[in-house]
Amino acid sequence: MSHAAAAHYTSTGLDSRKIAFWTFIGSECLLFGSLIATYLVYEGRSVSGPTTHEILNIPLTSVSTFDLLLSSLMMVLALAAVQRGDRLWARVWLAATALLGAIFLGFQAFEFTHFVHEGLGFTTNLFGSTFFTLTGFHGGHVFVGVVWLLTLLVRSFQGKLGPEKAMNVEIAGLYWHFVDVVWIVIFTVVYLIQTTPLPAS
Amino acid sequence: MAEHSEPQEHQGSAHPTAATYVAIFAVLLIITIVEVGVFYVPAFHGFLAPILLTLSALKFTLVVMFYMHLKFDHPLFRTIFTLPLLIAAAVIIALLFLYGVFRL
Amino acid sequence: MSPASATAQHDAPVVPVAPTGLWSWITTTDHKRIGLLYGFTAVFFFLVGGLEALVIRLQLGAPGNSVVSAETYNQLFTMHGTTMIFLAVMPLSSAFFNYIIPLQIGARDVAFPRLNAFSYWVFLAGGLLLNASFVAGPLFGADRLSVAPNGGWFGYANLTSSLQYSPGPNIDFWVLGLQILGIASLAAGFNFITTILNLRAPGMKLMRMPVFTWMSLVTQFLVVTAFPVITVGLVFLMLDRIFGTTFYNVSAGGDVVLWQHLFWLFGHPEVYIIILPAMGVVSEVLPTFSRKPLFGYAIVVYSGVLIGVMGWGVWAHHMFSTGLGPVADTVFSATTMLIAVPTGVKIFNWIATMWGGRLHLTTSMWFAVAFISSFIIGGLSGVMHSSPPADLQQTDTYFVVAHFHYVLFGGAVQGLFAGVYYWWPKIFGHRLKEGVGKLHFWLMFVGMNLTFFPMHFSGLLGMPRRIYTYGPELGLGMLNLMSTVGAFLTGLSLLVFVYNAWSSRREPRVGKNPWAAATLEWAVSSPPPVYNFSVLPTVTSRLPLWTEHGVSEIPDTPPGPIHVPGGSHWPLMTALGILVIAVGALLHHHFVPSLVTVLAGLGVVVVSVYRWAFEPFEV
Amino acid sequence: MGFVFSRRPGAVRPVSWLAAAALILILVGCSGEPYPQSTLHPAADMSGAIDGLYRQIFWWAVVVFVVVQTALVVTVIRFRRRPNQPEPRHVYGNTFAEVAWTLAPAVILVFIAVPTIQTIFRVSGRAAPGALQVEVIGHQWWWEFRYPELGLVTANELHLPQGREVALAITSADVIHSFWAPRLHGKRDALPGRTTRLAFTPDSAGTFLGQCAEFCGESHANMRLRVVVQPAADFEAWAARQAESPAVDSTAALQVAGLEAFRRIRDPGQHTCIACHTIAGVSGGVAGPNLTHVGSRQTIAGGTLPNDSAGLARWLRNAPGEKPGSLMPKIALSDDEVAALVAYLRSRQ
Repeated sequence: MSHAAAAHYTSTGLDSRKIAFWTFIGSECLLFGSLIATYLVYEGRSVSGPTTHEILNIPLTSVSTFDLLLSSLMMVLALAAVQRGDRLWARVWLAATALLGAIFLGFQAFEFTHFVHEGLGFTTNLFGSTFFTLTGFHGGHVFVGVVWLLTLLVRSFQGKLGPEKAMNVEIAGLYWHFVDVVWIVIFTVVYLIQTTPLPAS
Repeated sequence: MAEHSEPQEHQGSAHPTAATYVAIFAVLLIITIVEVGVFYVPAFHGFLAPILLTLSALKFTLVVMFYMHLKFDHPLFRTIFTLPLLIAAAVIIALLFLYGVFRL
Repeated sequence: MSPASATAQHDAPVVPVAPTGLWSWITTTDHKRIGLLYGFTAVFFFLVGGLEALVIRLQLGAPGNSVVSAETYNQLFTMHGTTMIFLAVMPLSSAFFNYIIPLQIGARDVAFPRLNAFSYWVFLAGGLLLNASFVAGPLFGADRLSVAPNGGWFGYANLTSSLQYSPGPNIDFWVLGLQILGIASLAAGFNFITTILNLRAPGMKLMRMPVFTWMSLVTQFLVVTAFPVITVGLVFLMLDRIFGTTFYNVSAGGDVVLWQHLFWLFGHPEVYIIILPAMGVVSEVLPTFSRKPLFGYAIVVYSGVLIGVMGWGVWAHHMFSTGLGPVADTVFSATTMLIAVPTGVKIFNWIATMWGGRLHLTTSMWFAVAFISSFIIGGLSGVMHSSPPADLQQTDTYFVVAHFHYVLFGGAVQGLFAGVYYWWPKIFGHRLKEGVGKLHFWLMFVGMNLTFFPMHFSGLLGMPRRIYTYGPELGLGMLNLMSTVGAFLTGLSLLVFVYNAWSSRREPRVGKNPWAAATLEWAVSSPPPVYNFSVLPTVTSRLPLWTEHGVSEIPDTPPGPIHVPGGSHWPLMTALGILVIAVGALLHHHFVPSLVTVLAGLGVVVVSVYRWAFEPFEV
Repeated sequence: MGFVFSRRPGAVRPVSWLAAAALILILVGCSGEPYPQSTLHPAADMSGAIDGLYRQIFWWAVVVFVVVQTALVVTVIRFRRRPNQPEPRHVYGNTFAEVAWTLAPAVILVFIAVPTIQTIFRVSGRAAPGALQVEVIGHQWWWEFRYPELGLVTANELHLPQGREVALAITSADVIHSFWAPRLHGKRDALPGRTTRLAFTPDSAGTFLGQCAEFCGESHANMRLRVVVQPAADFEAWAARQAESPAVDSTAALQVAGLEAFRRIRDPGQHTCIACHTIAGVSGGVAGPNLTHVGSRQTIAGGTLPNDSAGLARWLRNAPGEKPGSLMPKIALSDDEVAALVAYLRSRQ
């Protein structure tokens, strides 16, 4: 992207890309808001199983939540390293962030496969449809983030990620953290607060 | 370019240091452990939702304020993020009411 | 970088001139050219949607008519609504956003010129995909004119979500077309919010911005918040159709009303997305031709913002007949009535702007006055069905058809025509003919009132919407015939407009400010140079051209070199990739070809985005 | 509204013509009976309540319309440009005026909101105990009416006793429909998977037209209904007849042949009559309307064809031709078979 933008006059003194990106994040709030709302209004309405209690694995997901939180820490450290021109640590933290993102996707792939084996497919019931769509959308965002971070890593190895390009990393970081906070919400409302009534035993 | 009064960038001293970032992470981690802990303690089950929602909102705020720098950045960013966020929250709450998940 | 722009840079180090040729238009990133592309495309689709309306009116001109079949009729009214909203009125607004906003705020372009080009090409792709459905039948083993969308512009599930009730590709065209158009609108939304917030000339504070720019800002805010919701609703619909998920599947516990919530959560802000730009246009036209500043600028701006925010709290008034219960009915009725307050304020302020002025009754001004007049009628009928019991009788009848055509045709379309006549000399360097323009106006005004006013009565007397035929026993033949005659008058008025646009080519050239208007776009030549402003102006007033020293000197020739960004074809390539993905999804009944096509499109998108991100292009 | 725009003589004609047209329309709206599906001619308590509310709102709207359009028109005429006129004074606003015209609409809205909310709760669909229960089921594209207390099932024609409250429980067997008989009540959607309710008391006898008001697919326009409100005694008589199961008149050869055809017909596409239609004592299909008393109805084919020999014959020969997309296919029938079926079905009084 253009480095000239920073030198341009802007009425707020802010970088246009950052304003646009925050607008995009605002828009994403409504995207995930609608997905979460749908999940919640449909929770407990499935006419057949399996549902949350039988399927969701809290210990496993707690670990992947930890993983994603840690990646956010790596991300801020990466940005700080790029800003002060520290190429080595920029690469280390960027690589760590991407790696943790990939691990999260690995957890999700395992979780999805496991659920399918347990009998919960995409079309099995309302829970399956809403759960896979919501978490799938989130996973898709993580995937894009990992690709983005790897692109930055390559740019860094090409020597094209100096402090003057810090805005590129900052915006990738905003994206990454937003994906993280979405997971914070999903972890709570999907995994920890289960309103589905326990199946009658 | 001299006539606009807002500061150009807030980078530098205003930004939190690596130590702050690590400290925030520690807090996030502790909250997460508490959340999972609460989930497993039967005594809390009567009011699980309010506890967990509060804790999760706290985590959300910490990440947005510190990792996304909203606390230190230009107030414009706060406006263009918060307004849609509030709309999204209102939509979720309204739909939960309309579907009778919440009742007055 | 494209050859054309490279040449341009080579030849013109100091005063850039616009490159010429087809390639320069395909790769253009100039907001003015993109505005023109939006404008021409919108007018084209407006004529298409108008033709659909005329066939509809022919069919309904008499009871028991058989001009078209039931199935064709359903496709026509679906495509009429979808076309007019997404392919005609919204892009016509976009044409003005593109052309006018950078000029009004004193900028050389939008914040992201290539993203702007991308928005246009994606919009075009969506429009073409939707309309391709009229001729694509043979590809799906069906007749021509048999696979166009046929579920209404609102596409209520489960009629649309279930392959049992909508087995053909009709609904797929609609879903995918809307998804693509959503991408275009969202990209433009991010772009224009940033442009308006960040590219204002020095001194152009928020409360010095022209009202058109203000209303555009509110509109774009609604776009970026409302479109994600319909996107999610459409994703569910698509997943139900392609993979058999259960979102709207009643037997699995799914709820068909959820679609209505998601649709109208988007759909009501969408109404303001359509009308607010026209309100902005009128707020520019009235002061100019009254020779008087807008009355109560601040309250007009604030009420626009308030309409935008309150527009989020009224969606369920489209759903009173679903039986939400008396409490929810009361709440949504109250919020809906409240929104009439800021709307009424605007109308009073517009009239007060004219009061005491010196009214130049140009064609543009006539359209603006007609906008107010129609909007009063549409607003009052709106208040009528904000009352849920009354709505139970009026919803899904021609009364509602009358209501929203007074708002969207009498309001938005007439308002935008006020803008067409107003900004035409700025864009093309000469006026439209005033005499022909008046003929256009009166034909349209009479035609639209003759079309839509009787619909209030046909609706109240028992004519439901979306019916391809009705029996003579309802006694509604004469009212419908009046509407049909009016529709043809309105159609005729559009031909007069097209004639006016064509025959005005040789009208005398105009100077910078032919209407003696107050805002910044009139400070530069008509049409403006490719760089807009030879030096960035400094503004000291809300009405810079009506105030002494309201704006700094803008010399006719730039004092120094101006770098104008070159073109790029990667936005177009990305848009093409998205179109290929959509075509792949259309083939979902054939798994392997579908997957291959989707992946190919995805590949094009990924490559194009990377080339876009790393091509040398300076803003 | 437009007539006052006519500053120049040339503009008078179309505009005054428009005004005349508007006047005619208003007169049309006020005239009496020839509108069997009108919302403005209520024949039940609830449609009356809604009509009363609407008329209140309407007159408020008329007042606002006249005031604001007059202000607009007077402004345009009075301040149009004249020669040698000075530039107008630049006025930027007036706080008092702006507050006034913010408050005025708000006050009017209160006058509309109060009766609105009262009426919302009145028309919410709650019925008193003892109301006549009727289940309304929307199908593509016909209406099924069930009287659970009376054990009756009919189609497209709802019979109700005059002066007794009826409680409708409305749902759908396929897609969303909307039950609307405007002279009795506003519309209420028939949603698959949900039950919605209407309750009203018809106060005059007569036949009132209605139709589906939510787009429900190809033949949405052909999904009509009629409500026959009868004095209580007539309703009782009707219900008693519907509860019987008329036997075939064995002396009428054509009717006997029709019953036989009804049972036997199986076209090359394996379509049969009995798979879809119930006739008490003969068949039990449920995909189409119950035909036990089809001869007693005024119309067939979703209320679009008269229930006479000609109408029935047209329908039997080519159902999708009469109601596009109909579930009932085009069945190859001989002239004799059609005549026999018509005679048999007409006999099902």
